[in-house]
Amino acid sequence: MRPELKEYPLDQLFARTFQLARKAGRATPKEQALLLKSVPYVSGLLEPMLALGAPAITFLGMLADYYTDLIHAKEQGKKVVMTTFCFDPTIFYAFDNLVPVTLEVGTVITSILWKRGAYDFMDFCTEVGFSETGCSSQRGTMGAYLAGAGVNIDMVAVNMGGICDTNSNAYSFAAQYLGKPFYGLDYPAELTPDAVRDYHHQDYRALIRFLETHGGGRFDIDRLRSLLEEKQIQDELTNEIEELQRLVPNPVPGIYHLLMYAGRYTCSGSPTFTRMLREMLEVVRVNALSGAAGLGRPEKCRAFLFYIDNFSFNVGMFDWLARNQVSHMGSMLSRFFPDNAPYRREVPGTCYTIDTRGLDSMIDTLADINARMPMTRTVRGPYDAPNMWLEDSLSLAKIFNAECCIYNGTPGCRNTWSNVKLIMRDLEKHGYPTHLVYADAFDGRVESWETTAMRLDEFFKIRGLL
Amino acid sequence: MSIVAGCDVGSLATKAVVMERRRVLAAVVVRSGPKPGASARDALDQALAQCGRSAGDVSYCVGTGYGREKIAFVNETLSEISCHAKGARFLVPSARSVIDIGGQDCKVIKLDANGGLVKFVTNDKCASGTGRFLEVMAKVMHLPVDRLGELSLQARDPVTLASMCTVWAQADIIKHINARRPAEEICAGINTAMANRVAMLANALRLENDICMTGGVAKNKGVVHALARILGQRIKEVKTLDPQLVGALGAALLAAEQAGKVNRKELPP
Amino acid sequence: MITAGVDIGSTTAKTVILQDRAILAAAVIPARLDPVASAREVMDLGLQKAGVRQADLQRIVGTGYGQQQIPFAARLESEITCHARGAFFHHPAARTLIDIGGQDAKVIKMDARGKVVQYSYNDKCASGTGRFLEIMAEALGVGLEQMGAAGRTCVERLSISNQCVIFAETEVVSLINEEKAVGDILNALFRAMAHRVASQVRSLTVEADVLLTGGVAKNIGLFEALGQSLGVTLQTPSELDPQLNGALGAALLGQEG
Amino acid sequence: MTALLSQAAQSIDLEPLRAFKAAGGRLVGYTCTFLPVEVFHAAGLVPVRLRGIGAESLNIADAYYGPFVCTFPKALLQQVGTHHYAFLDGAVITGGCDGMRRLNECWRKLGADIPGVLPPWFHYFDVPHKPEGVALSWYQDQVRKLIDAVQNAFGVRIDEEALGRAIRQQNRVRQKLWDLAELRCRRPAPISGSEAFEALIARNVLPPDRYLDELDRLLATVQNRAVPSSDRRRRLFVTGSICDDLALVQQIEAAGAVVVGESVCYGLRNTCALVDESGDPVAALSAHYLSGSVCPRMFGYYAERRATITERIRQTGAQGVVLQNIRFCDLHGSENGLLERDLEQLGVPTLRIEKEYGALTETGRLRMRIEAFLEQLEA
Repeated sequence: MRPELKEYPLDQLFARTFQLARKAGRATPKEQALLLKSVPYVSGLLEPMLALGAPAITFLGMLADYYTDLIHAKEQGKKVVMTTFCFDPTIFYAFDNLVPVTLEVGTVITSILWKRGAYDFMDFCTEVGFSETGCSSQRGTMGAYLAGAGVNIDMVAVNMGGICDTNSNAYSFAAQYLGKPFYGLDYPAELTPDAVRDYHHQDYRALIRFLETHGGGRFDIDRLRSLLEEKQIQDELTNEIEELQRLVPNPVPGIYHLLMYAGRYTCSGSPTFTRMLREMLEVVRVNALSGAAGLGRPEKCRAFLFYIDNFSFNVGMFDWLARNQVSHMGSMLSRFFPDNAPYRREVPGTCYTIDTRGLDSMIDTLADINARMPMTRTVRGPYDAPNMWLEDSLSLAKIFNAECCIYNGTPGCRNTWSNVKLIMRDLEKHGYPTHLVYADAFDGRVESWETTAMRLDEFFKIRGLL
Repeated sequence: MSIVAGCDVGSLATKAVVMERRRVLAAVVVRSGPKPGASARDALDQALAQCGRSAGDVSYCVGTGYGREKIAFVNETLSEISCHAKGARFLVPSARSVIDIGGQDCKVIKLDANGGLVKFVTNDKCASGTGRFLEVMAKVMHLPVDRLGELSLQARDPVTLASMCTVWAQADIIKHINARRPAEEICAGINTAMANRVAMLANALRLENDICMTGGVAKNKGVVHALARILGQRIKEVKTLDPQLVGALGAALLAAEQAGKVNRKELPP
Repeated sequence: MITAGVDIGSTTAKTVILQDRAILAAAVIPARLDPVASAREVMDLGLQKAGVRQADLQRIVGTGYGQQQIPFAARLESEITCHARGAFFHHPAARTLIDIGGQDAKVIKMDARGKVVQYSYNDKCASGTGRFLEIMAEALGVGLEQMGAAGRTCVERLSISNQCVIFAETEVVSLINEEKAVGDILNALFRAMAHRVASQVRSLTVEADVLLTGGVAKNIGLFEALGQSLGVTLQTPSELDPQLNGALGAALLGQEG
Repeated sequence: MTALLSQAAQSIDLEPLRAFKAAGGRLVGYTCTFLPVEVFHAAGLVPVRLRGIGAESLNIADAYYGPFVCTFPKALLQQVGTHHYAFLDGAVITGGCDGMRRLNECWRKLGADIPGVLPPWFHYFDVPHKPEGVALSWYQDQVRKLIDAVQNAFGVRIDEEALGRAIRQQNRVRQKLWDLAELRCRRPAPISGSEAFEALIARNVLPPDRYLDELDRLLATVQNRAVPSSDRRRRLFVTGSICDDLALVQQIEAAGAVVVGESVCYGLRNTCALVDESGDPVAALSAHYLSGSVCPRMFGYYAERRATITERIRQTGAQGVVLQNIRFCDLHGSENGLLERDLEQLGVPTLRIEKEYGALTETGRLRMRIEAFLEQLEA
C-alpha cells in the first residue's frame, strides 16, 4: 500500500464525508455545489444520491452517525466490534458499550466513493499475508484496519462456518493478525429441524457471554426490547414496500435495495433507519397510486439477482437496469425472512417471529434472525435442498414476477462459484433465462464495467427480454 | 590467465558474462533458441570471441536460469535468486533489496548487510508482473516493447487498466485505443498496472533501502518510476551494465568464488 | 439485394458481401491498431473483390469487438446473434455452435429454427481462446497455419495444465528446455485447450450437430482434439472459411431487414 | 520401502482393494480428516480416502464447478467422472471447506449426467466449525447418525464392542506412525521424506490389517538401516493445504533436502493423540476428531494450530518450512501468511508456494523456488 494512505484514517474520512453530505442534502443548490467541492475524495457519486431525495439524505445522515459513533467510540470508553454484513447488529446496540463496524459496508462505500476504489486496501491484505483470492468484499476495508488506518478494533464477532468460508476466514485472519478475541456463530447445513434451532439458540447465548467477557459492558434487557420493537416496525415497513414491489410496474426504485440492506446491516433497530423506510414507503406509494415504475421510466422487464446486486466503482448495476427499463426485483442480500414478509407463503415454516415477551424469547428471536441473514440462510446447505438457494430463488422470482435471473458476485466466493453452474441449469429448466456475470462486485480489476454492461446488453437482447 | 564465466539461460534470452579478477571482460545477450544447451554455448562462444579468449581459458563456469540443467559446460548450477542477488550487490554495493523482473518471472529478494540472502518472493499467483505482460501489451499497441518506457514518461493522464490479467488487459487496451486515448497515456497505464502488481510482492517483504532493479524490465523507465512512486522508496538503477545481464554477472562472480576455493585447495601448503 | 456484414474482431477484421443469399465476396485482414481503419480497409477489399461500390450496398451490418468503430454500419448485432444466423444458413442441422475467437470462446445452443436458446462465454482465463494458440505458436516458433498439422499426433504424451496463458507458456518453455519434440508439445497444447472448451460446452449440455467456427477451426490438431474431448464428431463449414461465420451472419441479418 | 505402500501412494486402483471387493467386501469413499473412520472399520467396511491424483485435465469437472475454485475437488470429481471410483459402494462428503462441501451437489449432478458414477449410498457428514460447547454435542449426534446410516445402508450392526476394537486398532496405527515420525527426527534421518510420506498416504487408502503389516515391515527395515555418520542435506518441514502429492516431496528432496515432517491432510495431522479407549466410544471419537488444532476450517483456533506445528518443527529439527497451498485455497493461503510471519519471528525461514493440485502443477517454476530456498538456507 502507498505509504501516504496509512496516514488518513478511513472511518474518519467516511464520517466527514457523510456529515457533509447530510448538510448538502439540506442545503440550497448553490450551497450544495460549494459543499461538494470540499469533499475532494468522492468521485461525484454523492450528487446522484442527493438527487434521490429524502430517503437517500436520511441514509447519508444515518451513515454519518454510524461512522461518527465509531470514531468517537474510544474516547467514550466504548469497545469496537468488527463484524460482517450477514450478522444482525442489534445485539451490539443492546449493550451499553459496544459499537459495531461492518467491513463489507465499508468496502462498498470505499469502492463507490473513492476514485481509486478499494484497491489499495485489498492489496494491503495480500501484502500482510492474507490470501489474494479471498473475498474482495472484506479485503476492501479490512486492509485499512490491518494497516492501522482505521479505528482500533477490540474484538471480532461474526456469522461464520457453514455459510461462507472465505468471509469467516477473513475475520479470523484479522482477529489473529491484530491479536483480538474472536467469536463465530456456527451454522449446520440445515435450517428447520428442531435440533438446528436449538443449536442456534445455544450458540447465540455463548456469543452473548463472549461479548460480556471481552466487552466488559452491560447487556440491557429494556434496550433490547425497544430495539426489537423498533425492528418489528422496520420489518412491517419493509414488508409493505416489498408487497408493493409485486405490482406491475414495480413502483420501487432499484437503488432502494442497497439503502435498505446497508441500513439493516449497520443500523438495525435505529429510529433513523425507521424514518428512512417511512420516507421510502411514501415515495413507493405515490408511484403505485399513479401506476409509475420506480425506474422513473416505463418498465419493460423484471430481473431477480440471485446473488449480489451492487457493482464496484459505481452503482453500475442499478444504473444499467434503470436505464434499460429493467426493474430490480431484489437480490439475495435484500431478503431477511420475517414471518410477515410477502414471500412467507412461498417459504412456509422458515421465517422468524419477533417475540419480546421475555429475555429468553428475545435472545431466541435474535438467534433466529441471525440464522436467516442473507447467505447464512440460503447457501448453508446443498443448493437444491429444501429452503436453500434454488428454492429461495425460485420462490422469490415467482412472487415478484421476475422474468429472468442474474448471478453477480465475486470470484472470492467459493461457495457460490462451486455450484452456480448447477443452479443456472435448474433456473433455465424452470423457464428463467439466466445470466452469469464474471465480474467482481467489489473489484473492478477483474472485469471492467464496460465488459459487464456489454454482456448484459447482449443477454437481454438475445434472450428476447428487451 | 584464467578467467571465469556465468551463463544465464532465460525463457526469452540467454546471457553470458566473462570475468577476470572481478572485471567484466565480455557480456553477450542472445535470443533463446529451442535448445537451451545450444543457446548457452552460442552466448558463451560469442562472449569469448569478444574478449579474444577460448573455452579452455575458463577455469570455472556457473549456470543459472530456466535452462540451466541443459548447459553441458558448467561446473555448477545455482538458482537465479542467488545469482541476481550476487550480481546486484556487485553493481550496487549498498543494495539490501533486489527486484528482478524477467520474461516470465518476477522475483523480489531481500538481503542482509553482507549481501546474504534473507528472503525472497516470486509471482506464483499471476503472470501480470512479468516481462511477458509488457511484451503482450506492446504487441497490442503495435509498438516495440522497449518504447513503452520512454513513451509513458510523456503521459499526463495515464489510463487505468481495469484488468490485471495479461490476457484480459488486452481487451482493456483495445478499449482505450478505440476510445482514441493517446498512446503515451495507454503505455503509462500499462506500466503502472505492472508496477502495482510488483509493488504488492515487494511490500510483502517490507523492503529496505537501497533497492536495486535488475532484469530486462529495469530498462523500462516508466515501470521503474511508477514502482518507486508506489513503494515510496528510491530505486537505484544499474548504470554500468545492461540490467538484463545481472543474473549472468552474478553467476560469473559466484564462479570466481568457487574457482578461488578450488585454486587454494590445489596450492601446496 | 446486396448486403454486407462486417466483423471487427480482436485479431482480424472480416467482411462478407451477399447478393440475396449468394456470397459475392469475402475478405479477411489482420486487425489494425485503429479499428476504424480496419473496418474501412476490409470493406474496401471486399467491395473490390465483389466488384461493387459501397453505394450498391443496401445494408451494412456490423458485429464483433470493434463494432462500435464501424462508421458506415447501418445496424449493429451481437456476435452471438450473427454466429447463430451464419451457422443456421450453412448448417441448419447444427444445434450447438462453438466459435473460438481471439479473445473468447462462445458456445451457442440453437433450436431447429436457428433461434438462440442459450449461450455462454468461456470462464475467466483465456486458455481456451485463439489468443492462447497465437502466444503458444510464437513461443514455439511455429507458424499459426502450420501448427495444426504439426501437433496432430504425438509420440510422447506430454501434459500442459496451467489455465493461465502466461503460466502455460512457461510450461511450454520448460518443455522446450527439456528438449521435447515440438509436435508433442503442440499436441499437449491442443488437448489442454480442447479440454477447456469441452468443459464449457458440457456446462450447457451437448446436442448434435456440433459445429465449430472461428479461425481455430482450421487448425486440424485442435479440431480433432476437441472432437475427442467432447466425444462427438465435429462439423465445420466446408464451403466457407470458418472465421467468416460472424460476418456472414451479419450480412444475412442485413438481407432480412 | 515396501512396494505396496509406494503403489498405494501413487495409484487409485489397488490390488488389496480389488481383492477385498472380490471377496464380497464393501468400500466407502470419504473426503475429510474430520470423519471418524473407525465407524467403517467397525462395520467391516473399508473406508478409502478419495484423491484426485492422476487427473490430467478437468474437462468434466469444470462443467460443474465454476472457475475460481481449488483444483483438488475438481480433480477428484474428474476421477469420479472418468469412472476411476466405480468400485465404491458408498461415499461420504464432509463440509471440510466450501469447495469440498459442494462436491455433494456436483457429484450428484454428475451422477445424473453420467450413469454409474454415483455410488448407491451417498451421505453428507456435517461437521461444526468449532470444537467446543454445543458444537461438540452436535458432532456426537452426527457420528450417531452416521452409524445409523451405515447400519441401514449396508445391513450391518455397529456395536460398542466393534467400535472399541476399531479404535484400538487405529490407536496401534497411530502409535506406529509416531514411531515413524520419531525415526525421522534422528540426525541424520534414516528414512527419506518421500518414503515416509508414502506410508502416510497409504494409511488413507489401504485396508487396516494390510496396512499394519506393511507399516511393521517398513519400521523394521528403517530401524535396522545403516545411516551415514553425517548428512549435509537441509532438513525441511512441509505444511499447508491438502497434499497427497508425493511428487512434491520428491521434488523437494531431489533439490538436495530431506523432508523430516509434514503437517498436511493425508499426513500425520489427526494422529496427534490417541483416542480414549475407555468409556463411550462415540464420545471418545468425537473428542478426538473434532479438533481445533487440525485445519483452518476451525475458525478462531489458529493459536492451537500454530502451537502444534511449531512443536513438531522443533522436534524434527527442521531448518526451514515449506508453506504450500493449492491456488484458491484461502483457508490455508491465509493461514500460511500468519505462519510465515510467526515462524520467521521465531527464526525459522519459510518458503510460501502456491500451486495447482498434484499433477496439474507446473514443476519447472517450483524447482527454481525450492533450489533458491535451499541456497538461502546455506547462506
